[in-house]
Amino acid sequence: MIDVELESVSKRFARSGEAAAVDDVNLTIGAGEFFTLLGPSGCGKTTTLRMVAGFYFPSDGHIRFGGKDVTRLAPNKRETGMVFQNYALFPHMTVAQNVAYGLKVRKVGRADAARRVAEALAEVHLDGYGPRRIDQLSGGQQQRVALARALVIRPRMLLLDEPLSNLDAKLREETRAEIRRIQRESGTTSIYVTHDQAEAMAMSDRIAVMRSGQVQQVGTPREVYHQPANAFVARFIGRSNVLSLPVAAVEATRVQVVLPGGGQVHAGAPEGHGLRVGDSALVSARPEYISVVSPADSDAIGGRVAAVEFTGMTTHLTVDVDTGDIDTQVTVAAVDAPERIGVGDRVGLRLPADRLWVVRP
Amino acid sequence: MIDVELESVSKRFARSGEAAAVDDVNLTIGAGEFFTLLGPSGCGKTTTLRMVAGFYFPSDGHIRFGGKDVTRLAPNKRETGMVFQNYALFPHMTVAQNVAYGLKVRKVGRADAARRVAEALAEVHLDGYGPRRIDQLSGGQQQRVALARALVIRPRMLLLDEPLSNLDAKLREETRAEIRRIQRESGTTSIYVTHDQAEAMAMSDRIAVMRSGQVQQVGTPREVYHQPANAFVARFIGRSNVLSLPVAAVEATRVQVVLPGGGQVHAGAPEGHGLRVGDSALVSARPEYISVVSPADSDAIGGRVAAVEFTGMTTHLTVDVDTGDIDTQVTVAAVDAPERIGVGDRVGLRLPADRLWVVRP
Amino acid sequence: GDSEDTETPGGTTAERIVVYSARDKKVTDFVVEQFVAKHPEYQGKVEVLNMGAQEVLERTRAEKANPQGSVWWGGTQQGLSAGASEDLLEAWQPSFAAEMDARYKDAQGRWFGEILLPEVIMYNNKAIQPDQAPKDWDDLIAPAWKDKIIIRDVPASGTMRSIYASMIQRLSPDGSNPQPGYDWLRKLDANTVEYAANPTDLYVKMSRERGVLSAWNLQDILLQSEQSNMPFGYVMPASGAPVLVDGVAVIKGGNSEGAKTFLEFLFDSSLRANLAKDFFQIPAVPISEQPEWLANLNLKPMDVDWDVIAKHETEWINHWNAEIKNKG
Amino acid sequence: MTAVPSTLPSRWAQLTQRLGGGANSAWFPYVLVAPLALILWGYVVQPMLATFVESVSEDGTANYAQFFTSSGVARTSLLTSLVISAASVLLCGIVGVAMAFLLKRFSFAGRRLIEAFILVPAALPPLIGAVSFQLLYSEIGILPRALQQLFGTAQPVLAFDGIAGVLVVHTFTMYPFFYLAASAALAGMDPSVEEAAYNLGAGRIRVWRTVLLPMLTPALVSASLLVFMTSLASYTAPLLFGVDQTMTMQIYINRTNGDLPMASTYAAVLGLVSIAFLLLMRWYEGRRSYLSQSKGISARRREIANPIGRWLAPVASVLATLVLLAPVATIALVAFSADGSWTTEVIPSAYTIENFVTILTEPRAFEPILNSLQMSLLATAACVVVGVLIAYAVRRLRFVGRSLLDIGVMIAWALPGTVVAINLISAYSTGNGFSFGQALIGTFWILPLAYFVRFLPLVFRASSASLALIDPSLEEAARNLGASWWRAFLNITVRLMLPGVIVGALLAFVHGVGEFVASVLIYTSSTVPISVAINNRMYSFEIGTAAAYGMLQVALIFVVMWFSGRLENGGRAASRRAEQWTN
Ligand SMILES: Nc1ncnc2c1ncn2[C@@H]1O[C@H](COP(=O)(O)OP(=O)(O)OP(=O)(O)O)[C@@H](O)[C@H]1O
Ligand SMILES: Nc1ncnc2c1ncn2[C@@H]1O[C@H](COP(=O)(O)OP(=O)(O)OP(=O)(O)O)[C@@H](O)[C@H]1O
Ligand SMILES: [Mg+2]
Ligand SMILES: [Mg+2]
Repeated sequence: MIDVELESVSKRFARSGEAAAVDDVNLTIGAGEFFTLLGPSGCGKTTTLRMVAGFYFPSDGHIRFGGKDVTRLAPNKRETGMVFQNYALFPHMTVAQNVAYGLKVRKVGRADAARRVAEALAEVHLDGYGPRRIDQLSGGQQQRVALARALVIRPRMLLLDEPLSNLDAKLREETRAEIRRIQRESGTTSIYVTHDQAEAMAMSDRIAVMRSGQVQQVGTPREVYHQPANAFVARFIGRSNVLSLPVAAVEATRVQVVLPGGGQVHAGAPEGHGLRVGDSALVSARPEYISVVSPADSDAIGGRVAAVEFTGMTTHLTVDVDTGDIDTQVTVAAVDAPERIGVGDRVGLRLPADRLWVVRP
Repeated sequence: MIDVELESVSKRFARSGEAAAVDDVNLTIGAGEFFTLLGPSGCGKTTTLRMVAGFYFPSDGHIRFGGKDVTRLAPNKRETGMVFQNYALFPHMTVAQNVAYGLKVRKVGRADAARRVAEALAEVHLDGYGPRRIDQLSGGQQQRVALARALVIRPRMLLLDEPLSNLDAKLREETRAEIRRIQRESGTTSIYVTHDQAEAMAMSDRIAVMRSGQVQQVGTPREVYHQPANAFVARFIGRSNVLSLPVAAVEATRVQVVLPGGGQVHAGAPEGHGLRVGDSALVSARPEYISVVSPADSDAIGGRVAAVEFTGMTTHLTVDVDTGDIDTQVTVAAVDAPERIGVGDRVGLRLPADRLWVVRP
Repeated sequence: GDSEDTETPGGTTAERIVVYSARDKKVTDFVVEQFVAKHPEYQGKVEVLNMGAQEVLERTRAEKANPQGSVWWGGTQQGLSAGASEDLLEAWQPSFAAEMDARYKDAQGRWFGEILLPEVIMYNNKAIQPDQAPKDWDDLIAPAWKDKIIIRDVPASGTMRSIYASMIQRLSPDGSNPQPGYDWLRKLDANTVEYAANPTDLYVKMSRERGVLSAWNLQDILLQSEQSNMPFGYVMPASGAPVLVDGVAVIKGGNSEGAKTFLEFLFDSSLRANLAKDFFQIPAVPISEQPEWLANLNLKPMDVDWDVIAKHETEWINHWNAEIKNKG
Repeated sequence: MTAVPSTLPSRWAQLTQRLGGGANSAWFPYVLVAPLALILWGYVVQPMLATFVESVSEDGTANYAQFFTSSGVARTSLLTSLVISAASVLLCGIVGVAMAFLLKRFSFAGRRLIEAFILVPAALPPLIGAVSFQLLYSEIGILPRALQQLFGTAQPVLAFDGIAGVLVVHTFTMYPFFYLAASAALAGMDPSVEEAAYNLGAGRIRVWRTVLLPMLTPALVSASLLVFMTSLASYTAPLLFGVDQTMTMQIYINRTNGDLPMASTYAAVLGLVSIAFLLLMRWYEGRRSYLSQSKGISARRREIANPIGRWLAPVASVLATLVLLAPVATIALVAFSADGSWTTEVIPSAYTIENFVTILTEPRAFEPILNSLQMSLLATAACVVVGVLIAYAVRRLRFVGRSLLDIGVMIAWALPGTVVAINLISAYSTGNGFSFGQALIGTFWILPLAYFVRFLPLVFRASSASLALIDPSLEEAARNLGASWWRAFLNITVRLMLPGVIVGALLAFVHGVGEFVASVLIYTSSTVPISVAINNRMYSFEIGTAAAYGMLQVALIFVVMWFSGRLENGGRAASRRAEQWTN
């Protein structure tokens, strides 16, 4: 069942003579689905969310909830619970009063409301902070109050605009599990905006990748990760090396490309890719699938390590590949004795045959 | 050379009868060092930074810059450039005016200032946004203006309070490289607050891990990752399994512990660990070092997969270990055919001999 | 509020009388008390609203469409004439009209003079000995009195306008050549240290010796010195005092029956006598028993042609205001 | 059942949905504004237009031509009025903002003392208040005479006179407009923005000039408007200090002359000048309207001690307190002095409580006080309801005619009270649609109505300035949580505006209690306001009893201020209590 539908929705801000902030967006979100908007800063995620919540009217297009046109429905009739990117907490209320506001509006009894507020605060690890003034909280604590305030009313639809951006990894993980649990239990349709790709991957049923107000790709996490629609998506979701390689042979759903070292390898391709032999194909190769081998290895691409970055679990190597002018970046799992390799070392890289994917420009 | 020194600094907020927000913190930060404060939400990072910037006076203790006591020096005399957690942009100025403010204060010539503003905006990928009003920017764009405003004045010291929290991974990476470049070139001492552990690992010279206002450990990224001082640090930095295992033999810098399956393995330990045979030691085991083997394997710990989480590069398995009541969580590199393992499958886990570390409680 | 008294069910038929008064509250309270004693049917039905003379005119004028007041009590000849010409006042012939000098009433009976206000020289008797006080108007412009005179500001005060106009008319009986009068006023202005904003201000400043001489009406001088311990004395100018008429009228469209009853009472001769005795009023209608001060007054009226003044007053005062004030 | 009942509810639902939830739709502003506009049209604009018609009734625009001839009184008066008004704005701005800054941003010995008395000037009864200034600072005043005695000079020393005297009175009585607006705005401002400026190296003065003042723009604009218009329409001060070439004095003089068209012309010009100034300020503010863009809510800054002024501060506070209290003390002095005992002496020579006995033993002594209290409270309540709604409409909603609405409200403030009262009398001496067919003249209602019309601008401006600082996303958050527009408006927006609204209401109340020029034309014997009672005493030169009444009025206003202070602190007290639980 379709719960939310955006039909050719656009939003142009009156006085900025520039391109539309949201440009002809079509999306359908199923009931109970956890849907994520992903995209670079300023691509129109917040604007889209605010139109769904009813704070902006689309310049064009329609928004439907369960088939009913709500394009111009008042925000308080939409039964959405929103976490604002800037929190929008009520400064004149305590933490508990902030969280209780939606319950009060819904005429929930006093005792019941108190219990639910306490529960919601516990869910975001703010037990005991109820009587505090908002300005006596740290940034992350304020963000959690905003989250609790939206969750406590168990809305029909959750709109979350980077609700965890100011939390530490540990808490973020716990909180996102909590959000997911609540969402699943109540079957709440959710639209989620995040910058954290790992978060988007871990939580979402489907992801829409946006860029400059336009939707680039909609798909499950695995689809957008492994079969990005275009070079932008490939590069934006996780790290990816997008190499331009000559096509040696074509099939319906894969092509054979020529590697810098001269070897050939198969790469998956979307149906109707339209490539022909001799064309140059853009091939996406995820760093974690590229293995570091001896530079002497015959079918490996040789290169020199330009940078080593330790990130805890993995170490990122940036390798300047000998042949061609492409910078290839490689991720090596930390268990592979990362301290062995340093800047300036020569390494060999091997591209995985079954993990390459042809993308549109 | 020591550039910043915090000596027994505490901060209690007048009216909140609670524990101090910052509690007897001692830190020394070298000139040109990139120092990171890491810790859970509400642990006192912002409060510490604000004391360094001069917006709070410590309730106790002293702050010195290059040996000079600045505990009560006016903020505008400290020559620090701060990115506020809440941005604190001047709403009555355009983007360019915001960025130019510090230059104007420093009486930089008109043409020179305009050039530097344009450069700074380019550095944060906001070219062309100069004449915009602040309320016409997205959240991430505002954050970048705040960053540009602090960077453009090339301050003697940079104080960055989660300056990248609202940026997407791609931009965050580029921007942090930019910050690092500027910081290195000008040798600016920097104190950085972040929630992103990967970011902290990748950027920092040293990291201080805080908890409830107290410093838990100060060390290089590798130190805090591989040799966490206590269970809190181990769990907070990256994911870690902290297992309580009986001690079978002790040496000066390592102990032998008994695994749930009955096997024994060596674990590194800090000098003066004080453990004796028969004691129960807390051992930290990083998920990415635990390998998944056949459940039939003799020296492996058996268990059942409780959850599988796809995060792009890696897949996280949560495994309920058979023996004992400890939940052990395991990370498997995505290249290891993640789709093979599902919830409910039985797996065997092997702990790495040389990657275990004994932590204090 | 006692508006509930206005409709006593099945009781007397007397209607409420609303009096707009520019008289002192003490006077009005005194008179109303006497009035209801004599006309008990009006017990609690006489409402006196005290305000300035100018406000009475403003209010009556504004309420023309639906008059709220019945009696206009206290106003200069000019104010009352303005009201009459704007058709705000009712014409009638009261019993006392016959005894009244024609100069003191409207020919069509729309207003009647109640009291006479001789304008005299006032001085601070603590600062100036009676024998050293100026004896006549022309003494006021002597250089000796430089910065000793204080004048209630002219344009906004009916009294002062009349005095100043009289001074001009005195030197140009037909009003055709105001210049000698202007010159005289310029000299007076030179001696004037300050213009007071209102009577209160004048009294305060006189008593505190900001200035020690003024031109003012006799009644108020006597009231202040007798009742408020003010150090004020007066001189009846040798060349005569301009005598202003302060009058009463019935407001058209109000409760005219009640108004007429009230005004008839106001001219009751024993009341006149009491008012003369206690409030230093000089009745416009002669009374039989004069109090001592009145008998000894030997009032010398200046011969003023009010018609000439009525024609030129605005022009003269505007000229004074624009060209003479503070320029002497 | 027929089809009617089944379709009715749905139509009804549609209608209620439109009315209740349509706050976003393009026509919502008009639904909200239409009744307000009607009220303004009926009670304010229409009567004002009548004034204009009157001004051209006799000789067309000839009267207006006088304002362009160089020698005329008209032009001089206009210029004098403008100069006085501009100077008053400047002086009040400096004093008021400096006071707000000192009291809200610093803690020093004696701060509480000044804070307790800072609003005393606002409580001064207009008539007797002006006299008290005269008794303090003019040629006959206590201060110059005391200095004269001290130095043995021939003339009083440091006496204020003429325009300088007017400016002293204006500064003293009107700086609360600036003080209140600026301190409400300072309290509502995100302190981290200020911190950011310091962090970038700006010194205190620079931060003021480049960050704080611009951020205070809405508050300053609002205060400037009120002060400018109050000065323009000010009557008593020029009167007492003998500055008669001002617009208001000319209006009075021309009315005395019987030249009604000319008087109306002056009134109309006064209105036009005010409108011009209003438009100028709107334009200026519009270019600088902003909203705090910070994320989350940052902590209020702790007040810090200024090291330099630490010793100076207590002395200065005592001095300031003396200055603040001097006029009230003067009134008290008069109230307690025996008649005629105070002539050339610096202070009275004999004292008595006779004046208080007199007014308190009078049969209806308290009636004027109760009347004023009742009528001002009524008017203030109406001002709050209408003023807040109009402020919201003008600031937050986009609709055609926003400026007109703004002008409509403010115009009543710009015109002299006499003119407003006369307009009201002409409009309501017979019944009309806006009074439900009743003639309001002669009833109780005309006075509260006059106060409402006159003092609506005070509430409107103050509310509007504080609304300018409130992030609209808070209202959005409330709506998102299911609150209807009304509910969100009432318990988020209005609650956050409250400091400003209270300030406005307080000013409206105080002015209502002191109002004289309009009241005297429309009061009835059952609605004698305290100002008329005072004036009657003044008129008969019972200055002592007048002062005694004045003291009662000061006391009344103080009680109300104290209550409103508690009201304002209510929210804060609640959270303070909340804090105690956490201990
Ligand atoms: N003005 C204040 N009054 C009282 N308590 C405060 C105040 N500001 C902060 N605190 C408390 O002090 C503690 C530390 O706050 P701080 O802002 O330093 O945290 P933080 O480490 O920056 O957290 P976050 O990552 O969430 O921003 C928190 O528990 C917070 O609730
Ligand atoms: N009120 C406004 N007026 C004009 N332009 C605006 C306004 N609000 C947003 N924009 C512009 O519209 C674009 C989309 O903004 P939006 O806030 O939707 O971005 P976003 O995807 O949420 O970004 P972020 O991740 O940085 O929050 C941005 O380029 C922004 O500058
Ligand atoms: Mg956004
Ligand atoms: Mg913080």
